[in-house]
Amino acid sequence: MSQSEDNHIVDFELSADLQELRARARAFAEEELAPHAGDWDRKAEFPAEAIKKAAQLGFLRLTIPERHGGLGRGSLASCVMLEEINAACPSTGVTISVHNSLFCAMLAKWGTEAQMQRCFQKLASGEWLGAYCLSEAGAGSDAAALQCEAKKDGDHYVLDGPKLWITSGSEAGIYVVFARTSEDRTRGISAFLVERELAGVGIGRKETKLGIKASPTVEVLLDSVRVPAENRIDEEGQGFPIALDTLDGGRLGIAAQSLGIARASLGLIKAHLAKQVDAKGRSRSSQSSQWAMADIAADLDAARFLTWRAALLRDQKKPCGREAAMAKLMTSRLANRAARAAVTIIGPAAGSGASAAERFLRDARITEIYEGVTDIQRLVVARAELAT
Amino acid sequence: MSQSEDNHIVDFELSADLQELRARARAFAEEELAPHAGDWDRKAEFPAEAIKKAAQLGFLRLTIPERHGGLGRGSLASCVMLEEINAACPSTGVTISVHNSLFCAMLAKWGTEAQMQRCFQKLASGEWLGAYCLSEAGAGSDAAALQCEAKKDGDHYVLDGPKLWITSGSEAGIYVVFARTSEDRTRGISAFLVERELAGVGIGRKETKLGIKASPTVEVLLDSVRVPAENRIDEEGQGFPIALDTLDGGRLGIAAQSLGIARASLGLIKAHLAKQVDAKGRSRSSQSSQWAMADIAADLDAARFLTWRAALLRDQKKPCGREAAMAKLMTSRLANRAARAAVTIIGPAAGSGASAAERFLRDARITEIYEGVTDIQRLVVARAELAT
Amino acid sequence: MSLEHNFSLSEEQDMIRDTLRKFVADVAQPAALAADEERAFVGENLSGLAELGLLGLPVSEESGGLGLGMLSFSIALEEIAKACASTAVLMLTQAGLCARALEGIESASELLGEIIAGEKIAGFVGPESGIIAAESGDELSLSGMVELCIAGEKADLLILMAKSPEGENLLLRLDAGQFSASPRHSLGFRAAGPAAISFAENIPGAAILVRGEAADRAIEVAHLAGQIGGAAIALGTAQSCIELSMSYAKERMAFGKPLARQQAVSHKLVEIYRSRDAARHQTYHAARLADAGQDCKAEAMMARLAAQEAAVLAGDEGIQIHGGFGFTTEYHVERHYRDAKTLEVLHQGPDRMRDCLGSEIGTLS
Amino acid sequence: MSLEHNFSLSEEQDMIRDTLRKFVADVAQPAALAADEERAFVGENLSGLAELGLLGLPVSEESGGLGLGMLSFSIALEEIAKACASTAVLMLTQAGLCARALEGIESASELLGEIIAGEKIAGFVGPESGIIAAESGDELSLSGMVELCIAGEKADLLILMAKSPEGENLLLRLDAGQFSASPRHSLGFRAAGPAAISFAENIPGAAILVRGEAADRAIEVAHLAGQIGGAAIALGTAQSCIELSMSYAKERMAFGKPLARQQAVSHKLVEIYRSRDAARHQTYHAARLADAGQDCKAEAMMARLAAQEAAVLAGDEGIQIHGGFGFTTEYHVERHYRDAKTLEVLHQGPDRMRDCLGSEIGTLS
Repeated sequence: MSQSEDNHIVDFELSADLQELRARARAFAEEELAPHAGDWDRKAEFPAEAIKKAAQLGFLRLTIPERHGGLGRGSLASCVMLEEINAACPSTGVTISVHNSLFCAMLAKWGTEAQMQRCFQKLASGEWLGAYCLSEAGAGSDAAALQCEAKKDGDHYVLDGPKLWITSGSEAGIYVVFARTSEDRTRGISAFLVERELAGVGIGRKETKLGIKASPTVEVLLDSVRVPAENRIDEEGQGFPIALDTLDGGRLGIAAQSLGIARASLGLIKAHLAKQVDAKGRSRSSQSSQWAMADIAADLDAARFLTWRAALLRDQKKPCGREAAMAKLMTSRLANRAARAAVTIIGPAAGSGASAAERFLRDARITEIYEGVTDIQRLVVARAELAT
Repeated sequence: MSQSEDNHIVDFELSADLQELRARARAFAEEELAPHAGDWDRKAEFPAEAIKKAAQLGFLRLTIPERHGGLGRGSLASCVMLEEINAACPSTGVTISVHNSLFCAMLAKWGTEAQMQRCFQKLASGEWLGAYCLSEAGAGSDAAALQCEAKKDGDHYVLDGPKLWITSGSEAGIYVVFARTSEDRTRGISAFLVERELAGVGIGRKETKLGIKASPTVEVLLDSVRVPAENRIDEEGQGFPIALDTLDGGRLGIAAQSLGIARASLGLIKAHLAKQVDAKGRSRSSQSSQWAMADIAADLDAARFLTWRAALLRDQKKPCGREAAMAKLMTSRLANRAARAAVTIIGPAAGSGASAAERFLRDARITEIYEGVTDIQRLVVARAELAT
Repeated sequence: MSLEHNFSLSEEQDMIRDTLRKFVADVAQPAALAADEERAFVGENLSGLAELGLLGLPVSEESGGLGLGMLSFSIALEEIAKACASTAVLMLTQAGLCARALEGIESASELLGEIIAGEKIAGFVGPESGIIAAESGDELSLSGMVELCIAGEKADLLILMAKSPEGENLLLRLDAGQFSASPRHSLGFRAAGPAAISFAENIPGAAILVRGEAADRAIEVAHLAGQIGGAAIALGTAQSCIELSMSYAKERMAFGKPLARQQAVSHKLVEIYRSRDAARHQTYHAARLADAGQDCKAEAMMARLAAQEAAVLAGDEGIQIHGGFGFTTEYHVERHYRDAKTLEVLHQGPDRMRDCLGSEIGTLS
Repeated sequence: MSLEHNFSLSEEQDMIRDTLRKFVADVAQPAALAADEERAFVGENLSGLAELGLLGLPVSEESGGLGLGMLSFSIALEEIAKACASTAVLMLTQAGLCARALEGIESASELLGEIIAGEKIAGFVGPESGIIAAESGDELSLSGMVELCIAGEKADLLILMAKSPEGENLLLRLDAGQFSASPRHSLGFRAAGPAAISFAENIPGAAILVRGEAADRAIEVAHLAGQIGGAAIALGTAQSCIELSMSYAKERMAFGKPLARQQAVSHKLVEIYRSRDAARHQTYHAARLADAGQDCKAEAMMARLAAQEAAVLAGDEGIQIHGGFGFTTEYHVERHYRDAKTLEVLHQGPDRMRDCLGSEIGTLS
């Protein structure tokens, strides 16, 4: 046993500091998001004002290093904040998650000081949102199958090819784009910072979706975009490892989103059952509803610990691929189960849209898909288990 | 936020001290239990020698106060130890769990110094095992329906009526017996220390069971047993609160048992799949088996945290009814699911008894029944959720 | 693989299926995606079905229908729901719930004809909404409200099941002005005019069509049609998810081979196929019993539960198999998922159905 | 509630059921608990069935059987399994697997008669055991072993399906001395003589009964009988758990009322009833297709999967409903739970069945 491990003592409570962050995020979510989330969803309207407020409150610079004007916080803090935001509005949640977990945290870890200097001010202030361009029509779960090309041309690269399913793609000021610099399936991929304003960057079709409708998912078109070589992140060919590492963090963002959806759904169930009392105040809600609620409540607490454990490992710079995959695997299935249970229990009012339950049901569905579908999480966990 | 909460920092690793306890328990389980557990099961033979060794190693005095010769440890330590023992032999596991969690911890919390002085030496040395006599034929989940009578007679009580499903009943040196001192459904119940050697104490039929066959489950007969009044634990009428509080701890013991069974089942699956490689060492095990394994692995880690969280609360003397119920609810279902999956995946060799998987499947089934059936755990959680 | 025996149909049923396949391919399918997206009422589909005579499909010949019974009706609903569950649930509401409830009620025979002819659109409010109708003199006062009424937005009238304060069943007809509908942004059946309904004050007592035993009969008949017809709709959405997912999985390449050759994907397809298969057995069985005039309350509820569970599963797994594409509207599976889930909260919910099933199989006796 | 239509039986089938009910009540049921506990082979039950002529039930009349087909056979197995699944799985092994595999093989006609008459007990080893039989001169060398062979402990001979190293199917008969059986302390079917089997060296080449197409046919027939018959056994254990749990829940009082009046318990009963109902539809459907000579590979596999899932669920919930009593042997449900779960690892496992179903429904085509 190493010396450092001697200091451990199991503790499931958040530090005062994180409790305070949680309270601030919850207040923001309840005041600025919850009253409007239904509207944004119905109109598929990006919550631009709310994102600005989030920036003012510091939620967009959580993972930016302090020396660059950020709060220098890590995955655990992100998860705590994101659960709160997602419990009100998963569309806003994924917007902030991608910005923090996929973009800023990635740049803080892999970027050069010059790249950070150039980008972080705008990212911290909310002038820029960050977006993450990995997926393509033919490369979803099989990300290494990507075809977007980056051809070296002097001290520039020329990027060509469309990117699909880009969260915040139409709202972002900057993208990290993964593109092919050689034919090797995985070692032929490199990562580039691409400003929205560069010539040849365009926005393609916007997807019409089941849920998270206030988060625009668009095609980002790269048509002979000339990107200076100093925009390349890390070495040429390092794109795939960067993408995978970043996805570990991103998965925790989605795990936190799932926790938020599950908690909100549980809250809706509780509120519904609490109303069902007889004249003497005794509950007349059915056992079957109460039991379903109990199962979800237990699993939710457990899933949250699983998520925090992975986040803590990541913050400690320990391997967390297995743990992050476990967290996303469990939380995303739970979010869907909880949201479906809420609709079933609440009944016609949920089906008709009079309860937020149906919105959470629709929003929940994406958590099993993006940043690695459920089967990919299982694959990661299974490989890790069989390797031990 | 209170001052004391400021010290919290989330941590999912055990302290060095508990890691050391875990290592000792694991070594004991692997050396003294695992090689014999199958035999004990087939012969329905109480592992008397192994229990003696457990006593020598201190596992029977874990929850006994230090001033009475014990180790003065609490629920978290118990859970850590019990998971290891149960991963080898759930029959031994429940024997030690009942002794520690239901008897010794109960006496340490509710007994008088004189009662402790009189009992703990024998309980610590293993001369006495403790047993817990609550259930009756007509009082299972509905424990308050118990009928065993305790009539005051001068400075004695006279106990009458059979107790059913008493774990270790035939092996124990001392029982805590819950009996009726008045007609009030819950406030009419009192708790008594009853030495096995008292006149009128008898052992009735031994149950033939699906699993945990090496842990004798017997009827304990009380036929006009005269018990000195000083053997009453706490005040008259306090029996039911004592029983419920003790069950919170007992539930954690069963949660730890469930974790042990689930972990052992996962281990059997891993070992089976690890054997399935082709000539080049590549896995040729099926995705469906691997995926089932991944789901179980994720849920197991989560369920363990849920259990530790409840144990920690109990050790901190905070309310933990909801949390202990959540832990037993989730872990016991997981143990059954994992054990069933192990049998399915391992196949005919498991069905034929050539793998320990079928023993764990049979043993797992009791975890959803004793110390509160699953629906009772759901009831406890649902009530707590609706009260917040 | 064969689908014969329990699934074998009469010539007449085959004919209905063929007619409908053409209608679906020409009319319902092409409009389904946009109608859902725009929440546009598919009234033209309803007219089309009326022209084909199919809104009288399960109604007896004496009452002006085709008298083809529940099995034929189920087959029709399943076929339509494969393309557009909104159209199917409208057909169920007109032909299965309203029309069948009105059968044999003399004062409603003209109305029944208009519904079958597609001249009037009726909303349906079942007993699960718990509406109480208190009579006072010559007027009725209705208390309660309806959260989710199919066709409510466009309904010319409502067929409503209420109870008197004393607990007697009443079957009511409410005409324009006696109720008001607020269109709802519902989870599913978006092209079926979903709306919340509230009631006007002082409704004339003549709104009561029948009461007592005659109302009991109407409620029972409509309930059965709702359970079996709802099951059939669920089968259709499930079937569509299976077909869409199967062909997607065979075409989509990932990790160098078609998705369908990943065991995990193939097993998902197997599981949704199996649950749809079992639910179809239960549905056709219940329909056959109903057509034979046998008691089939339990069978109908089991069919509905199994079919809607299969449909939600098929939608859920269908989306998962499609990955990111499945989350977008244009691949249809997300719509089926929403419609299937909405079916679960329409009419009697699963919790209450299990309570009733408990009585039926005798746990409570 | 009615069980007609899909579940309605012919007079002949009713007669078989009545005969068996008497046999079960008089013979199988009273012995079941002790036989399981003592792992005592229920050979007398097998003899009893032979005396009733029922070991030839699904065997064609030309081959000396009753020629009553798979539906009748399923009904018989279900009825017996309600009391004693060990007896049922023995009957399946003798009458369904061994006897049907031997049908039409001239060199085995005497053996077939002896099996039907209960004079010889045969173990059965299916293709899933992956036995390879290499021929060298006039001798055979068998590689592989069998982990769980029903009747193995008492078998006079084995009917074994093997492959040549080239992949040709072979049907073998191994007599005493050519194999050895080690009795196993198995999870379930404890009274059915479960054993592991290993093979002697240098088995005479004459052990090969048929090869090639004739062996393919035998394997196919036996496989189908195993799937449908296994499903029927599962239905029986599930049914028994439902009946036992229902009557327990109605009698047992807790919190001042019968357990069955707790919604959670009533819903558990509803759920196991529903899954058994669906599985029975699938089982009878597959059996009817088989009897009509139609392809029903997929249907048989779906039936087996559904029925064994229903049986494990019914056993699991049955124990839970019984609480502490359910964990003890004398309440029977734990035995049904073990037998149901063992069925799942007997013959083809669920994983492999799903693979095959994938091919059948076309995910892999």
